[in-house]
Amino acid sequence: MTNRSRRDFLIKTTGAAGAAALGSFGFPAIVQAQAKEWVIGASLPLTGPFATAGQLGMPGIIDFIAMTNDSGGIGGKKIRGILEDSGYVAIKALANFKKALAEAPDLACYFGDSTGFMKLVAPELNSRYKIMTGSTSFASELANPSTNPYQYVSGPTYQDMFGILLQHVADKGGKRLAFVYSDTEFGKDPIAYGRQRAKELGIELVHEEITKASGAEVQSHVAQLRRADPDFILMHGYVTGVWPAIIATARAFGMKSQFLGTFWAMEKVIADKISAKVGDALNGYMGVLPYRYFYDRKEAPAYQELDAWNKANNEKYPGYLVTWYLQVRMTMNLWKKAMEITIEADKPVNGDNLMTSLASIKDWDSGGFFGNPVSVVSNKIPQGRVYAYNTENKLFLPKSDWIQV
Amino acid sequence: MNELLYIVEDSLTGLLTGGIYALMAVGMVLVFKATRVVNFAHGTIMMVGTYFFFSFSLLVQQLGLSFWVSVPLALLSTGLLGMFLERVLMRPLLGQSVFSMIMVTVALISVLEGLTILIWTSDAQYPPGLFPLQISFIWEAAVNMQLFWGFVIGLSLFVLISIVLFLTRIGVALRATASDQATAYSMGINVPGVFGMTWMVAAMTGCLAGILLAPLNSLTPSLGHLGLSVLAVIILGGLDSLLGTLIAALLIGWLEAMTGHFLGGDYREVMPYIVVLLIIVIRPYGLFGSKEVERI
Amino acid sequence: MHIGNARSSYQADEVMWKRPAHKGAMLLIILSLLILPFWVGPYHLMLMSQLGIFVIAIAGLNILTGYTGLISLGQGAFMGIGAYTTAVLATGYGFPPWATFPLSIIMTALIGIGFGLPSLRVRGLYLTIATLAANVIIVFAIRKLEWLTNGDRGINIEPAILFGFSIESELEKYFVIAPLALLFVLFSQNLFRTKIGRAFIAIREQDYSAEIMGISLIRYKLTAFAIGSAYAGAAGSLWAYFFTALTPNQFNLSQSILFLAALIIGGMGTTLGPLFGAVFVILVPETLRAIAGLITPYYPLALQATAPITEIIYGLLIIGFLIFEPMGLSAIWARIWRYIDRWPFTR
Amino acid sequence: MNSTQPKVKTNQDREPLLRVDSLSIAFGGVQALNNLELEIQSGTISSIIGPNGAGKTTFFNLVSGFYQPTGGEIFFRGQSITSLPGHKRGALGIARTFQNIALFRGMSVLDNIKLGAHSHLKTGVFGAGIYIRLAQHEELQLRETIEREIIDFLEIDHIRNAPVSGLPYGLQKRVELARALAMRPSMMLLDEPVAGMNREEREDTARFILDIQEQWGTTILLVDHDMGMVMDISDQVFVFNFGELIAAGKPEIIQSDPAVIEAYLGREKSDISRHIKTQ
Amino acid sequence: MLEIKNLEVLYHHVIQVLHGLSLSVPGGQIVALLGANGAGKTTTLKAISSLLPLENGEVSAGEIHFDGVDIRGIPPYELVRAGLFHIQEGRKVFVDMTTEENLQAATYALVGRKRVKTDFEQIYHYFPKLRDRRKQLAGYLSGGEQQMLAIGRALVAEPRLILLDEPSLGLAPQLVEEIFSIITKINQEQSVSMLLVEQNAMMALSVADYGFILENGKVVLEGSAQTLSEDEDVREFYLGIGGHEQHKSYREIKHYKRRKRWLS
Repeated sequence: MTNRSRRDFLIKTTGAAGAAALGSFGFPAIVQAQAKEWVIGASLPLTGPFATAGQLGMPGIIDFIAMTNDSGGIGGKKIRGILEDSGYVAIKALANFKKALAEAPDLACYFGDSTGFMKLVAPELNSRYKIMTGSTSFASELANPSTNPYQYVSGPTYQDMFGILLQHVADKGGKRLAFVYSDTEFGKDPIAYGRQRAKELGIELVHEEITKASGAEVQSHVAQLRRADPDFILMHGYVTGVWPAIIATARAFGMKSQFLGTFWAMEKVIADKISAKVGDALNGYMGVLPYRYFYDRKEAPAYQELDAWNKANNEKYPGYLVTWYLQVRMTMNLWKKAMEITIEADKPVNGDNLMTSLASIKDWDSGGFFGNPVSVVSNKIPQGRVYAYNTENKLFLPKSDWIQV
Repeated sequence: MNELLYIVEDSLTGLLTGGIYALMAVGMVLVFKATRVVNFAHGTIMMVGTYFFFSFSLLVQQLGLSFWVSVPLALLSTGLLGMFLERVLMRPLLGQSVFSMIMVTVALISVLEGLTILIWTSDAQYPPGLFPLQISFIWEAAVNMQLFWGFVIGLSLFVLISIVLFLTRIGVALRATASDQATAYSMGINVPGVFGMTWMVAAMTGCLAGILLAPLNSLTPSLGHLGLSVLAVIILGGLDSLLGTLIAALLIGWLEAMTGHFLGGDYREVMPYIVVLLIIVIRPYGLFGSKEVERI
Repeated sequence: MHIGNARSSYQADEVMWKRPAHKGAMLLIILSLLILPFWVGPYHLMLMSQLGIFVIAIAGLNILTGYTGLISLGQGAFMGIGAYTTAVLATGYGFPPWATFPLSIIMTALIGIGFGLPSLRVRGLYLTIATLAANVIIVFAIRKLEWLTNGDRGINIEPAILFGFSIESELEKYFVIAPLALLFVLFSQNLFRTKIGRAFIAIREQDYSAEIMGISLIRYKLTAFAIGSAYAGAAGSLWAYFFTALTPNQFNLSQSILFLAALIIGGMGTTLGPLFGAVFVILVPETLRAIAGLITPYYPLALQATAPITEIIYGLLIIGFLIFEPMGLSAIWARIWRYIDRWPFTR
Repeated sequence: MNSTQPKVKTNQDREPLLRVDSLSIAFGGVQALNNLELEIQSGTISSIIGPNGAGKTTFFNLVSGFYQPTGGEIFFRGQSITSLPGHKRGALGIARTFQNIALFRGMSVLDNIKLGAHSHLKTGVFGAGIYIRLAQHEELQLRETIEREIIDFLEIDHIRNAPVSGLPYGLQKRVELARALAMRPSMMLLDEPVAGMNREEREDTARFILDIQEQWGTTILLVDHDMGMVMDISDQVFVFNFGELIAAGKPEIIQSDPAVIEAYLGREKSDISRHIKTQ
Repeated sequence: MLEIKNLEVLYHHVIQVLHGLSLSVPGGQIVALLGANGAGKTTTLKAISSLLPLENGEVSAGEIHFDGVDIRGIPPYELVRAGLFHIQEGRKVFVDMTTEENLQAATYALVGRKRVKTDFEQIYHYFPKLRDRRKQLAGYLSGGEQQMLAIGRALVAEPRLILLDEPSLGLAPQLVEEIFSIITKINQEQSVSMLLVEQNAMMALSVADYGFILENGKVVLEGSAQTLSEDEDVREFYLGIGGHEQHKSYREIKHYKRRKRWLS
């Protein structure tokens, strides 16, 4: 696809969404429903505290649609996207969801922007809408086919990540542990599990520090941490802000603790940006990532394909795609896989069948996103790897092999 | 023993933070003194000023100049913004109810925050600190030198403003305006000019407070919300008393630190509001404010 | 035509809608509220239901702020109290809607009275700040009372069951919310035909003068807080059943500011103000989103600009109305009616 | 209106309607009223005169409950009302008008007058909101009473639905009088009822005041600078100067009191300084 | 020096206070403006000095000429700097500033005219009491001293016309005497014109050259101070002298009722 065609595509997808939004004031829903394409909806946090992740993640879904349509769509039908900004406000995302439904009652998939939205939409999803829904969230309770039969997680859950990291701490002989997390649903999700898991592993949880998701007063939080004097500090519930400042300040305070993090706060771009300001404070920062980093694409044909496509279509492509992009892309890839299985089995495309297909994925070669072939277990893919940031070569380097939870 | 040290350490940090709060609050107090309007958007103007600083710091870096050059540039542009806002939004409402003016400042929060997001996105930015992130020990208590210097600057500015206000002719004009607009007018004082100047100075002090705060909190469009908790400071200080504001700022800084110490960090942010509510119920005119006799 | 005055009894002069045109317009609106839902899709039905909830909350704020002059930045949090009361009673104790709804109203009214107490000592600016503080504190309390509210993780509520029907679809929800909204607006309107409403306005206009008339400022200010909060409680209870899931941040300060903005835009102290305001704050982002959809092809960043632009537009609208039309859309509406009334004689 | 007051003037030796006992108030160290003692008999028309700043309005504010005295007591019908909140004094039967018209500007004339009757209505919040039976009945009843007894009486029927803010000064004063009348008061405090009026309007107002007193036996206490009217219609005149009562008595006596002439005119350099409290 | 023609003033866009008021103040003279409370005297002064917008008032019609220049719409501080000083009713000193700071505030009136002066000897010459109290907060001055300060501020401003609103308000008679004698002195020595609003009509007419009497926002009578103080009506209504022979007593007014029924 050339720049020209990418532009045309954009006109078709989002432009249509706008026109439909205006048009839908005038026509009954029935008339609009006769679509000859797969419609996927998405809410992305393009504004609000996690805007950076949303803005850099959005191309993940746009490129997915373009690339899939370039190669003939799914089952012969093209995909149309209805994308909206949620501002990381769960209720706005819910409104977006219903709006997408009004426009396309046979929505094939929805992409949610947050743990909050996924929980908000779950009851109605179960009882009425029955649409396959993925999201940016790795919240633990979403990966539960009995309570959340239409939602899935495109990697391990936050609990799983905590499990991996705590195991690492135990292996390293860590005795004193502290949690630092944001006061959001996102931040609090795995904490109860973490407490219990630390106990089981014989690690003393010496301190818990709750902060704002952005713009927190780092100094005072670090003062508390310094007193607790933990060997390991596990941070969760952040994307671009707070966590780097906490590490930098802690280092300035002379703290030697090992910092650990989870998926969303492991982006190289952020780590580089901070390191340019504060030197090598972030050196050794460690966390779990379900995927490969994009620079590690030797054994990842899917990454090479993305690289090639972006080189051809995106004049601003810096040669690197952020982890958030990969997450969005993986979520869509899982849906596409489920679609293909369903269509191949010649079953009607609906939420129930898609979720059954998703659950049937076994030893799937993800093209290198995941290190090893993966299976969907309990609506999630419980695999991940421990990486640590290295300020010298500005890369997150693997510290473990691919771990199956 | 350790616990005592920690309390001392936290108290110190709290008081130092209070110095920066004082710098944030002084702008609100000045504007209130002169115009009887509590500027809810003061924190937001501070935030915008800090973004100015951030942008200028990138610019001067490209030009190969010292980043210190960006400080006066940021102060000046924020000052002009303050003056502009007064001219365009406040002046048309002169003589009308104070409620309208206050609501305009509330609305201004939305406008400025929206503009900031449009221009700089809501991504966290890390403008350079005026002072390096460095810890010193006073006795055994750790002190963040950024905070310390922030306190020193905040306090000196506070003193400077007090001197100007009480010992110069300009101060006389401002106090006259504060005391009675109509009479100040009939003394030949350019009252709208005083308003504009007050807004300018307030915006500049806000900008400076933001520059000092940003390395401690990182810079996001929500930095402005700190301005709302500074309401606690000015209410506690009695709205128009400079000395009261200074003491209240230190007190609130210290109380926040103690709340953080005893109840946990997440309780800090609600503490100023509880103080506000208590003050309003118990002593509405603050610690140092004067009660007005109503004329019928 | 409003030239002569040919009514023959005081009762006729005290009716709510004095002109046939008004009656007609009212009838038309009610009729369209009955027919419209079958025509529009579920998304617009959702907006209409949300509109109904907003109208109730803003009508409450109108009583408190518009009529009584007690400026509140806490209506969002009061709605939160109503919503959480309903959620806790319904999920924790299995209360049915016909019990949770009134209990939420009572609960919110009581807490509203509590936070209204500062109004006895202070007014104007101080009261605004006090309610702002109340908002922050209430939301914080909801978050911290995890054993009751499940904190930041939120509560899910089962659909309401009324007369054996489970109210689940947007249409069903609409037909519960819309009549209630109408009732609440009528109730508030009736208040202002009697001594209660007059006392509120008197307090706003000149509280010392009101006191001389024998109006107890304490009693009526607290009553205003109670009614205003009760409305917020009702709106919150409906909100809980409407969204079926609650998180504390749905009720933070920006919600309160939005309500106040809607009231200013719609027209404070006017009957139709809350309606106009609610329509406006719901339509602005919708329109912007539609426009963003249209220009995205030419300017791909439009999607992420809608939210900040919405903010800016709200802000500018409030400022614009305060400077140029302090009585809001209602004043424009009245001007249009006046023009129609005198039509053959004006220009 | 169904005033409880008898229509004949009460005996002079009975307990006065209003009595203040060594009433004092200071604002920030300045003594605005100092040990004031006065009595007002039921059914009379009394006036307070004195230069601006003499404490006349302050006295009204004390009687109607806006200010708390720093010393002394106020008795109404023999009962101390010193610490009674303002709205209860209104309900007891003390009505007043204000120097700088304090009407509810956003409301119509009718609603303003209806507000005066506030304490006589019983509607509760729920009754009001539903607006049936009692509430409706009461409102209609009130409307009728006001139309018949007040609007008609004060000749303001042509403006009853007009918003107050647009009315000329003189009419606003009259509406304020109507509102006070709707309270069915036993005592009315009128603060400068004819200020800013021309001779004709003054005559009207004077006539209304006399009629109110005559029809309902309402006790009237007024403050005004129009000596002509004050002297003509008052049964009793009190003269204030610098927060003190310097003279009291029948108009004829007051008119010739040198102290009064002195306080008001301050021209001749006689030894009037003994009356004046220099601060 | 000052010429007003057909002035009309509205408050809040609706309430009309002045109805076509016309008056003039010749140079070097003291002109008294008399009338009952609410007649519009203070409003007239505020209209001249452009202070009306602060109270949501506006001049809706008419002309105000100061030295032949139409001054409507000129901001108040510029009028002051042009030599038109308004001493407001109730003295309005800045209570939490010292005497000297109060005087200093008035030096803003000299901006653009001459070098701002720093010593206030001339003022202390007229009001020696103020010299003793110059470091004291103005709020603690007595009423008379405050009035002196208010006039002192006007002197600092070196105006050509002073609008003086109720200088005798709340002052003891001897003080009123003193204030008025200084006013006359200033008028003569500095050749400042004055427009004097005063309730104490007798006092006002004794110092004024000319007078206007206001009723309901209109001038109903004017003349030299001499003529006015001999006018029977003025003597009765404003000076409180003379009987009511010409007028019927208010008690004698006929009680007639125009029974009008709205519905019947």
